[in-house]
Amino acid sequence: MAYEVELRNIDKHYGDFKASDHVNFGVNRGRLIGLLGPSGSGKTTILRMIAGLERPDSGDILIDGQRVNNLAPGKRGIGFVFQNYALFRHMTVRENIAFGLKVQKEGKQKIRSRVDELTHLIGLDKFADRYPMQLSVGQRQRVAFARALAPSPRLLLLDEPFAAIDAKVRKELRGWLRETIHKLGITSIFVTHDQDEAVEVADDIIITNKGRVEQTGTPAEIYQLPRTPFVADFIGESVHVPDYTVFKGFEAGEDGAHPGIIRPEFVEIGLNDKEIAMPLAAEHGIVRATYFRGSSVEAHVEVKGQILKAGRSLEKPPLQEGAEVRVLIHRILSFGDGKAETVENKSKRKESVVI
Amino acid sequence: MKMKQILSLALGALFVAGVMAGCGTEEKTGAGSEGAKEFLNVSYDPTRELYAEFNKEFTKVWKERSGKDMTFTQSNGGSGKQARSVIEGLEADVVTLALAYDVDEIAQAGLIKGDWLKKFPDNSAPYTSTIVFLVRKGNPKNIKDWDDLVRDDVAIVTPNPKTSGGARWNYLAAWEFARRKFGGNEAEVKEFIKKLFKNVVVLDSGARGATTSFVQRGQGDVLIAWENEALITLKDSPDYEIVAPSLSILAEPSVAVVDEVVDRKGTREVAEAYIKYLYEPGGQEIAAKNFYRPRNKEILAKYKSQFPEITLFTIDEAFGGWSKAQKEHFADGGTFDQIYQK
Amino acid sequence: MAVSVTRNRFLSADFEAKQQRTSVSSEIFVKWLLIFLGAAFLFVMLILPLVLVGFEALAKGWDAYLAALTEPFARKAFLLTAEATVIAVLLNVVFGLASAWLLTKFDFRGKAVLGSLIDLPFAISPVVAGLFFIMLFGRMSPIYQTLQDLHVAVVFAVPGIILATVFVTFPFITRELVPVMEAQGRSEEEAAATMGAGGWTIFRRVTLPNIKWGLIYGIILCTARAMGEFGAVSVVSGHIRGKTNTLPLHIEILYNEYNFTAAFAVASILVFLAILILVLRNLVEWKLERKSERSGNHGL
Amino acid sequence: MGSSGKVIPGFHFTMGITFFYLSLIFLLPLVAFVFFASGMGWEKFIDKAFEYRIVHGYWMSFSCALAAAVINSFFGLLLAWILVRYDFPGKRIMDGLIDLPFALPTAVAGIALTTLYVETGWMGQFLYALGIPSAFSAVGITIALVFVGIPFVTRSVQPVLKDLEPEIEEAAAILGAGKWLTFRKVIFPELVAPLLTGFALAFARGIGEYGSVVFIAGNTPFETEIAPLLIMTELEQFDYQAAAAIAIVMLVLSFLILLSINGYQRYRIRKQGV
Repeated sequence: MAYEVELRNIDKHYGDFKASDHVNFGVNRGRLIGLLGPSGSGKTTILRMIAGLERPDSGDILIDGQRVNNLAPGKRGIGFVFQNYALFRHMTVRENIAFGLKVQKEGKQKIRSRVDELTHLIGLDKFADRYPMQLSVGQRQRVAFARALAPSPRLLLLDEPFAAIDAKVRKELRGWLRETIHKLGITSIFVTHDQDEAVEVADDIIITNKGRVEQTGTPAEIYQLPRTPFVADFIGESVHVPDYTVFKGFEAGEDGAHPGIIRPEFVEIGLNDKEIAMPLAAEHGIVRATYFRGSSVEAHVEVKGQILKAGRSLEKPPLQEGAEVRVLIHRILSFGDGKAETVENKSKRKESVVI
Repeated sequence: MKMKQILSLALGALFVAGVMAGCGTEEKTGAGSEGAKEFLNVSYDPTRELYAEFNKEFTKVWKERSGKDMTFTQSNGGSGKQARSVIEGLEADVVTLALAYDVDEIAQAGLIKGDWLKKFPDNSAPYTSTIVFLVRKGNPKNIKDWDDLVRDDVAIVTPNPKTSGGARWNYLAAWEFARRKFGGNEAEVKEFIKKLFKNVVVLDSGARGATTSFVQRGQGDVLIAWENEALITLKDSPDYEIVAPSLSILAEPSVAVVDEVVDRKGTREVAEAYIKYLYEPGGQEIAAKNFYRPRNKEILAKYKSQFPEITLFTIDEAFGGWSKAQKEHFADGGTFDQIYQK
Repeated sequence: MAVSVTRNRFLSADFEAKQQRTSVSSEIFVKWLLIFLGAAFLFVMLILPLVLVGFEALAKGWDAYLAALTEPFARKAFLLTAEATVIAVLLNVVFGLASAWLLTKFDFRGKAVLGSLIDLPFAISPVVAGLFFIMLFGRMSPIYQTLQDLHVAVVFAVPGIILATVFVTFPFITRELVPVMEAQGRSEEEAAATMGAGGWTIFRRVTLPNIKWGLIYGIILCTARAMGEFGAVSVVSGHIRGKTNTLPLHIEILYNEYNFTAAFAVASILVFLAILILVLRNLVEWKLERKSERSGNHGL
Repeated sequence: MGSSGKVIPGFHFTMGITFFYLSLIFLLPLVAFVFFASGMGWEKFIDKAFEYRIVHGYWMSFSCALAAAVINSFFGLLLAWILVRYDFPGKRIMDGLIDLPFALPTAVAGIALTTLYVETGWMGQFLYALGIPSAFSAVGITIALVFVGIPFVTRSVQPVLKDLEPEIEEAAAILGAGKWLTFRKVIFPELVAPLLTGFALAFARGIGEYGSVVFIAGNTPFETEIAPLLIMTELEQFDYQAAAAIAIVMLVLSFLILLSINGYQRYRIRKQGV
């Protein structure tokens, strides 16, 4: 089936800097995509190329099956929400939202009703005649959103939509945005460097690094089955171990390095054998530090010279620094030769794991 | 806190000192009581060359006569502006201005004694000039007399009598010509002057500006100018010729000692000698060389070729003196303003 | 059916491509049209007058040109202009720093009034500014007699020229410094003060390095303006040749002497100095830009 | 006057310097001037300051300064635009030249412009041929005022244009607006404030300008006489008070222009929170 948006073999350079390196992906209609990557990974460049604000050096950009490389931004049927919102400061909320409609010479009546509809959608009916500078940051974001939506685009692009908003409001807005986009059923791509945000909001995630697409998939797929060390490292909290075969239950026949990543949720700590499900499969460790994390405690334990991280419920007895504990490693993400796979603790047999 | 306030005051004082430092050197030479070494002649624009030469000569003369060294400097500008500077505090030992009215103003401010006009011979005017026409070579518009200036096809350049002392002579000369022509009928005189000024294309603020407009910029067909200015132009460029009108005014540039200043500086003696030397053959010769008509008959005869015969009248005969003329013609609402009134 | 739709799409994409190309070329056309307009305007209004100055200055050849510049009165005028400019700029630096410090590091009542007072000289005709000093220090002033007794001449002497020059240039440095210091904020100075540093130390070690280029920029503007001031200085100068004539006044005198070549020759020196100063200004600006790029560039 | 609890030292020190300096250089002379002018009384003031011919002088100065400020607003904006937005050879030189009228003595500018724009001048010969009297006329005055006003608008607009977020233009482009529409509706409104500031400065400067104008003005009463020349005229007649009266009217006029522009900016800030 045809993708709503498709990128084929996109290359883009800025001088020596490779912003896009053979980028390929497609987005299905109605999906909400998170374009996730560290800063400088080329995610914003991809978004801007889709919008037509940048031109790729080579490759094709297709929207609704049509090649749009040479199409002006305004003719691509796109809505764009900028990181800093780029609202027109000297126009009221109403005028901002109406701008795209006026440009397209819509009838006065139609503009009016569409603007009313959108101000209502973003819950700013009462603020329609205010200027952007008189609104809170969160309100501005919603105005930017409504302005982008006004001309009824088939594709909505959002560049770091939550970056400027403080933590508390951000949480609210994330939920609101996800809900609203789904309600409208508009295909959307948003750029973020925040994995929590991507995981929480997106239907699908595209992870970029150094101008390349590393992996695409649903949040759960990416979390559970990272296909490259970069993704494994970037998603979730990770502790690198240079050779995981030293740990109990992970011994391997062949020689050579076996680098891997151990996530906190792969590790269980018990004060004694009783506290742990499978004492036989567990290692000995020493608590080096504990950090209060609100809903849990993060413990750093030293096992065979390696510091591992693990979460521990507040319900359980507290850990003392320097105490000797039992450490059970359920699973390890291994990278044999550039490919990532999950290796289960062999000592555990058929135990099922609860994350 | 107190300390800081004192500090800021001290710094303030430092500022004054800084500013005044600049004048320190000036003071030693400028205002000593007996030993003043510098002498300032405040004059008007067209006398620059005249006094540059005269000062050089008089430095020698004064050294011979008194044995003292003295530096003679000059300041030039519009006559009225120069008079004003003296009133405002410019330390002039003598003033040599374009018209008696400007000296009168200085006298009125109390710097010069009221009887200055009688202090030196010939109305305190050691040299004179008159008003003539400067036209382009061959006189293409055939301008012969004041009559021709009111013709529709003639474009005139003359300075503004309100801003230029010299230009007032021009105006009065034209006025007197018209009065004689129309037998004193004031309405007709005014009409004549009005027509004349309607032909003026540039009304420069000063006499020199007017000459520049006419010569450098090629404005107008005729420049109403002082004879000495016209002669200077002729000397530099053969593209012009002088037309002498049938009647003109005797322009008497005034000289005076600034009593207040010389008494304070102790320079009265040299100031009086300076002006007297203007009347002596040496001074008269320099004036004639710079195209001013000397009072001295012999020297005038010597330079006769450059000064055409013109019937001349004085301002006292025709207008009853400068104060009266000024009030009637050039003060706000005077005849000059009236001709521009719509 | 399906084929024809595809073709249609291709056709329309092709058409759009063409449109894009023409819009790009029309953009380039607009760009060069605007550049041409701007350049033409500057050429007619700015460059032509300068070329004319140079042209007239050399009308009688190099010898006449050099003679006009080395003539003693021209040299004296040049020295006086240099003196007045240097003193005025120095005074304005002290004032500019003090007032900018006052306006940006403290809050007090009347601050807005003070700020606009400093701007006022911009709105005053230089001729009127000159008159101000005549009224204050001239013969009709009540303090004139006192000044006389002290043998202090202000107007029609060098101090008056300096004062007039200072007057027309004094907002420049403050104006340059205030935005820079405002952007800098107070935290660094406050930190230094809580560590026990004195005012002078704070200024020298904390503030000055931050505002250095802004200050230099202000000094350059101030110098340029001070050098060329004509109107105000003309009123207070007295035009005494070799004593109170600055370069601009000397030009006027030469011009009034019908000595056009010399007038333009001296003028060309001022033009040259002005251009030199503006080149300096650009260098400083370039340096400023580079500095801000270095501190503010985070890559893509 | 000072509030307590300041951490940074130097309040009294800098206040001392600032006040002393401001008093000596500006306030004292201003007071002396007003004091001097106040000697004439209202009747004479009104009489002198609003005489028909002098009112015409204000009008001349005002209208030519206005025309010049309008021309400079247009070209100043244009210059700021090409200097910020485009790259082309000679850009740095062009940027540097903008300030030249600032540094050049006004008299030199006046003389040079007059020589250029008289009938026989390099520019004048074309303009006169087109029937435009470019010297000794209102056109000439305007030309001189354009010259002295060039830097103001460009220098006010340039930094603002430079700091303008490129995103707002991109936003407009994505919403389908063309370049010209984007400029009119999105960029230009952002530039109104600095444009007005530059306009006001150029305007105020133009009203008071004397040195560069007097050569090219022609100075004919009721035609090409400008207000600063009238001050000179009154001084030439030793009528200080009349000169002061005209000067005061011009001062007030300039202040009013600057004030109203400032007032408008403040109104905008209050209304739009910009």
